[in-house]
Amino acid sequence: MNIDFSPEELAFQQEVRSWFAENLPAELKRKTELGIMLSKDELVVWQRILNAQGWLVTGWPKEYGGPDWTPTQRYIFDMERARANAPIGLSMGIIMLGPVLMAYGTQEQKDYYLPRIRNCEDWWCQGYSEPGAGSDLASLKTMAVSDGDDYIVNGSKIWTTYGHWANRIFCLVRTSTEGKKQEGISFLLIDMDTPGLEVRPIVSIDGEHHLNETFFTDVRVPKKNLVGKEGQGWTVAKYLLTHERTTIAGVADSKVHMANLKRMARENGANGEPLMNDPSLRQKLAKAEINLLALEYTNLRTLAATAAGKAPGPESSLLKLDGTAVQQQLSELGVELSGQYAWPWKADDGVGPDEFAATTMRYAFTRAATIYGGSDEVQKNVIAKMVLGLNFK
Amino acid sequence: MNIDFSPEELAFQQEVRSWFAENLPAELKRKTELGIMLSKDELVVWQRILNAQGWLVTGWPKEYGGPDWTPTQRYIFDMERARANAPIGLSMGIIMLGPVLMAYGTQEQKDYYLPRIRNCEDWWCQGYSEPGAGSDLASLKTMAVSDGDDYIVNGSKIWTTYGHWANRIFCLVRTSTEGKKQEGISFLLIDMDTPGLEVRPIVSIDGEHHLNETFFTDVRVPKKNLVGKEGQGWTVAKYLLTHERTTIAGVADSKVHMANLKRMARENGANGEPLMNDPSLRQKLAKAEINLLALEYTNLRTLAATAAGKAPGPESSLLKLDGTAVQQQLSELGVELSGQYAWPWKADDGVGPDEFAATTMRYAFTRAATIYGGSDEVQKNVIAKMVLGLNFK
Amino acid sequence: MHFNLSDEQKLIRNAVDKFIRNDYSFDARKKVLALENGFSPEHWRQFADMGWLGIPFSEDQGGLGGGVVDIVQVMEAFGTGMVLEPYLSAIVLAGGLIARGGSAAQQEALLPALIGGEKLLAVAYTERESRFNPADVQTRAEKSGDGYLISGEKAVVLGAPTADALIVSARTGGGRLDTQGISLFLVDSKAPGVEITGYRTMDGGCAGNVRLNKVQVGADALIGGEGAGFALLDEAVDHATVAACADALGAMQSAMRKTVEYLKTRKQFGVPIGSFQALQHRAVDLFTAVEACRSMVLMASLKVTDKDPVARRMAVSAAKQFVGEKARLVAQQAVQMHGGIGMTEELDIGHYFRRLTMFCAQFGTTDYHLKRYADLMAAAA
Amino acid sequence: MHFNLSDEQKLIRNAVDKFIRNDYSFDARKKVLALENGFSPEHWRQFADMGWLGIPFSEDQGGLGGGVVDIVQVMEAFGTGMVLEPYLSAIVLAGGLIARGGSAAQQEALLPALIGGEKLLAVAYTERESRFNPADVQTRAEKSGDGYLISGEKAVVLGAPTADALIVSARTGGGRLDTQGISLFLVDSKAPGVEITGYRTMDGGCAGNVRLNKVQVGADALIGGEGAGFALLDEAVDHATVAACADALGAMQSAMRKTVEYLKTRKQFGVPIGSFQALQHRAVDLFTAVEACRSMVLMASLKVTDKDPVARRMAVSAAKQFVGEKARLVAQQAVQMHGGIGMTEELDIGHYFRRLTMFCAQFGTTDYHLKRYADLMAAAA
Repeated sequence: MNIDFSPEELAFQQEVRSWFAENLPAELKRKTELGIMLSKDELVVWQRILNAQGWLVTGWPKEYGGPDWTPTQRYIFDMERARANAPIGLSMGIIMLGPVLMAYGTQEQKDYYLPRIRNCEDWWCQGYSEPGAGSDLASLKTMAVSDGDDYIVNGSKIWTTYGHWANRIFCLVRTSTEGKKQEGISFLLIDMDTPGLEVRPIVSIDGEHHLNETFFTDVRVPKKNLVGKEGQGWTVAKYLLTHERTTIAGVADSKVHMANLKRMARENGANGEPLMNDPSLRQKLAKAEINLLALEYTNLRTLAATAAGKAPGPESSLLKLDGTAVQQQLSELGVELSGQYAWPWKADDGVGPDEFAATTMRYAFTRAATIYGGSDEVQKNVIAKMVLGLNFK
Repeated sequence: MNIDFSPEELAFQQEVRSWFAENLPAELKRKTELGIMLSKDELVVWQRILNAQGWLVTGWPKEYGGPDWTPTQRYIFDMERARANAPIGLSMGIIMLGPVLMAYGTQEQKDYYLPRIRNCEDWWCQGYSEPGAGSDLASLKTMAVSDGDDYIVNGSKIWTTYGHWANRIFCLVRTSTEGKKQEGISFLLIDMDTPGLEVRPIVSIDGEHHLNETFFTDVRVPKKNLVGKEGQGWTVAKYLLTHERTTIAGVADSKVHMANLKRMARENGANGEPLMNDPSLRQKLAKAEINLLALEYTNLRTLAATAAGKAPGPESSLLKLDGTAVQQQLSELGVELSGQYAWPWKADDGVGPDEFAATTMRYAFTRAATIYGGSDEVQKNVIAKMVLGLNFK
Repeated sequence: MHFNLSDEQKLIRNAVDKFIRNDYSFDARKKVLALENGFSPEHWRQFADMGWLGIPFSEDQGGLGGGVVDIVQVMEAFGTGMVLEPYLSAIVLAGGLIARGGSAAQQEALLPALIGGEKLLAVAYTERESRFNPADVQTRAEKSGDGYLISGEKAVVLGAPTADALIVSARTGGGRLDTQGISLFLVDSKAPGVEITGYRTMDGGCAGNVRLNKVQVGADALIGGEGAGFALLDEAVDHATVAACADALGAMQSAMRKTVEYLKTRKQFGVPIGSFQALQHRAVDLFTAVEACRSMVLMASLKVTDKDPVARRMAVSAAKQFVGEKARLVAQQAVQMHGGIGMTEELDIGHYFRRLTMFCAQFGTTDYHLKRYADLMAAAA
Repeated sequence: MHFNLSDEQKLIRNAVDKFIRNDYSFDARKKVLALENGFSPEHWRQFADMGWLGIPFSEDQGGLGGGVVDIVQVMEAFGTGMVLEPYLSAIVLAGGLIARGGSAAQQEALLPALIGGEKLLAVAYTERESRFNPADVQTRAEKSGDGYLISGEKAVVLGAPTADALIVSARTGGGRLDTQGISLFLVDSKAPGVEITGYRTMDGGCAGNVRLNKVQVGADALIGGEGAGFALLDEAVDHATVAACADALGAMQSAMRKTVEYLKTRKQFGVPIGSFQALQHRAVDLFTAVEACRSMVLMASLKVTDKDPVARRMAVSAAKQFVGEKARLVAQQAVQMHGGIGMTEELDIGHYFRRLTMFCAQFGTTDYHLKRYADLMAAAA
């Protein structure tokens, strides 16, 4: 057993660390550290800086412009990215659609879309969930009816994250109502400016506009925008779930969050003493740090297995469960540390210490972590059935 | 609203308190306070002292020798009993069988058995559970087959608490396998010395012998020992569940337990200071006391409703859930306070401070609180269906 | 012993319930949210007309002569509707303080206008690093002529932007954390040297930071004796804490009920999600939590008037600790069981979440009150 | 970075697993439980023959030269079988202390017999009110001629009744809680003035109280420098704590697996109880707890050898805190999900419960280690 990185990996870590120190704009760093939401423009500028360095599409193979890193390098990069307080990027195109196109796209689709994702010319959003479906994704109802060389799409999608920023959406649509419900689903690329497509904002519990509902009324989509075969949509979508995910636990960002919380506790006082001097608060911080340490080592175990070429198992469910629990615990601690400054809502700067300004919004929004991307309940069902064999018919 | 007892109730409280101070044997008090198991002889002696005062069968009406107290008086008595560190008594006959006989027994049964219970001539145990049944009580299999004036009983019962001390057992047996499984059940009184009846000990997780398995091989029981009609056993058994239960939460004993834990924390030290000086331990004790306070007021609400003649609702499930949670929390704290003295197992006196001697055994045995008498899971199913209406077919 | 409401208490409760049902639906509330400071003058007039603003005040003072139980009834009903108007800060906290500790002249000058809905008050006692400890006061009041000059900063004062006058705690003696040497002053919000920066709070109400720069007040501005303000303030905050717990109870009860309803109607995988046992048991956890909180609010409403300050503080801290812990559970699980829709502003669940989250940090966090209770418990031994 | 076992480590693990399977079934273990002190001389001889008693010792010392990872493999496997023999107290704790801090002469005198299974050691460091703090020492050692006279009482010393010699901590200087001034002495269990009161522990092992009444030892009984024993003792306890965590991991894993099996086979209401979602999700909680504990044992086994004592202490306390908390969860829920049968001595589940409960109070409770970690974390800032 050996926990150390190799000399080459350590050199890589140093290179990445220096690069972030020199290239991350100060304002982006400040906002990320305080948990303040970034604008689309800020993100695009930043992603183009990363892309110029060749470090945007870190999970893509060399032939599509990726850096061809090992899983360990990607892990190190993510740690350094978070450590630098650099934004994680909201990259549905990079993380979700890119790999799908590489695996299932036509040559034409790959040639056209992949460079546009890399260069941030396209901003993609995801159209999976529907109002009636929730965790039961396969029961989706948005219909795509064949009409010559096109499909006519009718229906609606919900929870389209940053759909109001996007110029394109990848959707799961129903092309058939025959057979098992999974079998009639297809994967379709749609331009957001197609007539009949409308985006309506959903304001979240943190008072911000991250989410949307997207309505399709006789939206005409060329059949060449189909990814994979008709009826293969479920397989295509599931491909991503079994895809290697060494960062799903969010360890890198949680470590930075933890460090920020400890700094808050040292630099802010109550009743004449630093908050850190309060034994119960100190022990709460310690408990969070210990939980995070356990998560980090589970993550390292998964990484070591992945690096050794082992197929990913149920780890992603486990990492997601424990990872989101840590995120929620940390965001609760942020509120706890803020004291009475938890009350002001989206107040201008200067109401209280800057680092307390966004803690409550972060807490509120982090409740989503155990709902989206497969809720806690769904993850537990998966582990119960797939891992523990508690599967009865 | 008014939380105060009336002047009459306060006078009653004083009377009971003085009586316990004068009449509780010192050795019984000591053992109860330390959580040490009592022998049957000790209990019988004590119950006879209570009976001589007319305070043993406190829930029974006057005609059967009860003191004819109001629910509030019974509550006060129970509080004082616990406060005096007097044993609660293991009175299956008093609490369980007595009320059943009063409601369903023949005159002959009442005349014969009730005085014998009151005078501690009989020690009853309960034969409900079976090895295969668990929470699914109605699936019991012990058969009673009619044979002239008798039944011939075959089968086995498990978890017969203090069955090895008992001379009689009241059982649910199957007299018919037709129709709904609840309908073929009858309630039968059996002498423990009947040929074919065998009791085998089950040692519990605390290393003590509280429980037994009871085997019936062609045990001949006169039909006059049937309580209620043949096939009415399920109704008879359920009668007790809807019976008023203002002490099911165990508030009185938990309050005394709490007081003992606080004394332990004041009188024992670590690293040169009383344990009570440790902020986290102090806060753990405080949290337990706060939980207990909530329980006490829920109990008082139930008591007030009962005293006002309102029919008992789902309170007993709620009181059992929260009451056992408090008992388990307190027993955990006992182990916590014991430090390294949690390790010795049934060690003789003098190994460490006396009050730590039985904390671990108590912790272990208190795990049963959420299993027996309707497990936590069963209580939650009941509330979900009966109270919240989460009942789907 | 009985826990029944009097006929008068029932009348009040029914009236407030009716108001919530008819005039404070979730959609109606959205309109109040959009108003400046989340405050509707019409509602406030309505409260005055109904007599609700006079509940905590004696008949001598022009009020209804209600007790804590009456206030708890109003607050619990307000909690179910997430009422935004500053009943808690202006009536229960500030008004209660004046009613218990103000001089006859002060009561005469303030209470009729407060009860009539013409004036609003707020209590400015927290400071930037005082957290929830009312004894941590750095704002100073120096003798100046017949009166005092007050200088300092108060942070996150509930209801400050709508208040016509503030009750300000300031040191006339003692060190930073001493309970002795704290005096309470009545300060006009528009007095020279008073600067209020207002903002909205997470539950939709308002609060503000108050800067006091050599604010001159007369000797008659002093509430209670000089240097003896802590006992009054501490008692007033304890009373307000019980009222806040009642509000939280109402909000929890509503969030719990709405969640159970959602479990019955929302279908996934072809069945109502309420048929899943894991969700059923969690719903039961919420139900038992709400019932236990009801017991704690009852307990605190009976004990907050205890003449022994230690008994009062322990009862209030026990209630706040317990209800705070359960409020967090209910808020989080109501959102979780609603899934995505629970994360939006469109549904009331997200607003209950924020109301309850705000409650958790009001008048002392759950941990603050656990520590307060534990320290008193250990000392009482 | 890799977390693979070496071939040698795999061999050891397989051998111990095989021993548990063949020679330490639940029924076989019952026979050991019935023996005096829960100790089987045959097993101990077998351990010696297999070389397991020599794992933590260098080849120079006559051992196998294994590291923490090797010990963790043995302990985890022992945990699955709830092995009663005093490997933890005699080999890991006492043996490890001698191997790291004993003089060449002491190692030569003690280790061959220890490795050969002929002698047993125990470390007597806790006192009646020291709880888990190895610096809290009131036992005193006074200079006497060439050697020392030791007087005092040691409480709940793991493995004391079976030990041939004890390593005793005693003050040669400093005040009650000082880390300076603590010395370690080797004391023969049969030396005049040594009185051991033995008893069984809740997991079936044994411990004892040790009274030392003017026990004379020579200068050569001193382990490490005079007054410098704390660092050695603290490190030895940290190593033993990691081993105890590994043992708990094995026990938790077994309890979890057996519970999942029970859920599959036990039927109620006509279906396997494992089809109830509430139990399924709780089983998942146990599974994720065990996996996370595996990560923590891995972490601690890599960091306990850190040269920086602060890094070592934090890693060990993090592991003990975390594994302790999860051990309690697994123990309680394994019993709960088994229902009545889980409450009996007849089934292994109750024994896992006691083993894990004992673990929670070993070498410092969960709270003790949370405090230790938190204080170091705050100081390290």
